[in-house]
Amino acid sequence: MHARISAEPLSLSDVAKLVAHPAAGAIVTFQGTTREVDRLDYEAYVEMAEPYMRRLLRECLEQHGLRALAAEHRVGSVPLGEASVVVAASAAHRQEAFAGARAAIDRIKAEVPIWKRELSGGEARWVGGVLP
Amino acid sequence: MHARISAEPLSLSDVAKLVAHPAAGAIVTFQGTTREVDRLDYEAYVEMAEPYMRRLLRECLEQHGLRALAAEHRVGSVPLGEASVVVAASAAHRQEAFAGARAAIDRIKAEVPIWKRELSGGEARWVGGVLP
Amino acid sequence: MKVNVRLFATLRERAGASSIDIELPERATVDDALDVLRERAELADALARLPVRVAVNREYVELGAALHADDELALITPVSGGC
Amino acid sequence: MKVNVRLFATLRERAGASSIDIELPERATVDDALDVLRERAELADALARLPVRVAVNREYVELGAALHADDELALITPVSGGC
Repeated sequence: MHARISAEPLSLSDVAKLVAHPAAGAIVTFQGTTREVDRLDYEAYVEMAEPYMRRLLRECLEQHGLRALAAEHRVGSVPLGEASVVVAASAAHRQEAFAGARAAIDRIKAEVPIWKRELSGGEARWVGGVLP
Repeated sequence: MHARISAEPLSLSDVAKLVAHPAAGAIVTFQGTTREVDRLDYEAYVEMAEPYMRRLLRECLEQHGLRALAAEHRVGSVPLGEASVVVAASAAHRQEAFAGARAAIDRIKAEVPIWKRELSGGEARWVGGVLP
Repeated sequence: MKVNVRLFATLRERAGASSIDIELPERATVDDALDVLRERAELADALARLPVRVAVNREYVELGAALHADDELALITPVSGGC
Repeated sequence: MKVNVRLFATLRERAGASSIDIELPERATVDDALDVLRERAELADALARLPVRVAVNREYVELGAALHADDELALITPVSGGC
């Protein structure tokens, strides 16, 4: 179960390759990208976020009968159009791959200790979120 | 609306890039890959399949409020582990991006004039499908 | 009038050709074309066994649709694209 | 006993530090630690305004959980990762 917090730009194809499997007929990926603002600054409680994300992915894999599941979250500045998070799920069939990828990103957003600050026109503000 | 039938290997990242948009915060992709058999041979009624797929994508885009939607389908031999189809959908939020990508692949499988033959252990057989 | 019939997958293999021309009376419909095709020895078995949808000039049509000279008619057996 | 408190985002900015040490009596709970933190001038406003979840040694815990010397306690305000 690959889970990583990284300050580098994320690569969709690298994350997708991690879930390839000869018994997987379907791979679904999700990318969350900065939109409408100049940039987003992400901060993480890295020492907790990474193992928490790994455990969360294992639970999603089991609940949705996936072959493999991987996720990476970027920290630091993420400019307009770039990805802050990438999730990839593989399964025998598309139904499970879609459901597994969706569950993983829903839980990452709601539970993993990561925060973002929005920068737009010189103004910065922490974005209100969800209490885990 | 990008729709293409191609005899070349498909690139996930190329198709995903086609749907990037400054107002899109979510990109969902789907890849269908050959699993469990040595290879699949795809045959298409290319002159119809390409425009039909383009129209189908436009309908999915409108129904699901997407920013952009793209799909490519490979023809000829697709070995184990390689992708026969790639779909990418972008939207402001993940809900629409997931629903739009799912609708597009469901309709591609059920409606576009493409057929596959399974090759496994020297035996070849046309795979039963769905009448459009 | 002459109509061109496109064949794919199983039907193409049975016919040993990816397209054939058939002769139809003026004002023939898609249904009339199917009757003619079902009488051809190389397609009879497969057409008795497989359901088909018909496209004319690259659009799906109903069985009652009228045909015109030089139309391109395609026999679409159940499709299996995707993965 | 000493407990290390990790701060992030708004709380980190208010405190001007990413972690602070606090002194607690033996057998103190997470709730006791929160009471101590709410009395600190630099955190009082933010903790009155924002809900927090607490993690101890990198696991979410309930308010009644017992603390031990040198525990790492983290104040998790509403999270907004993802996109």
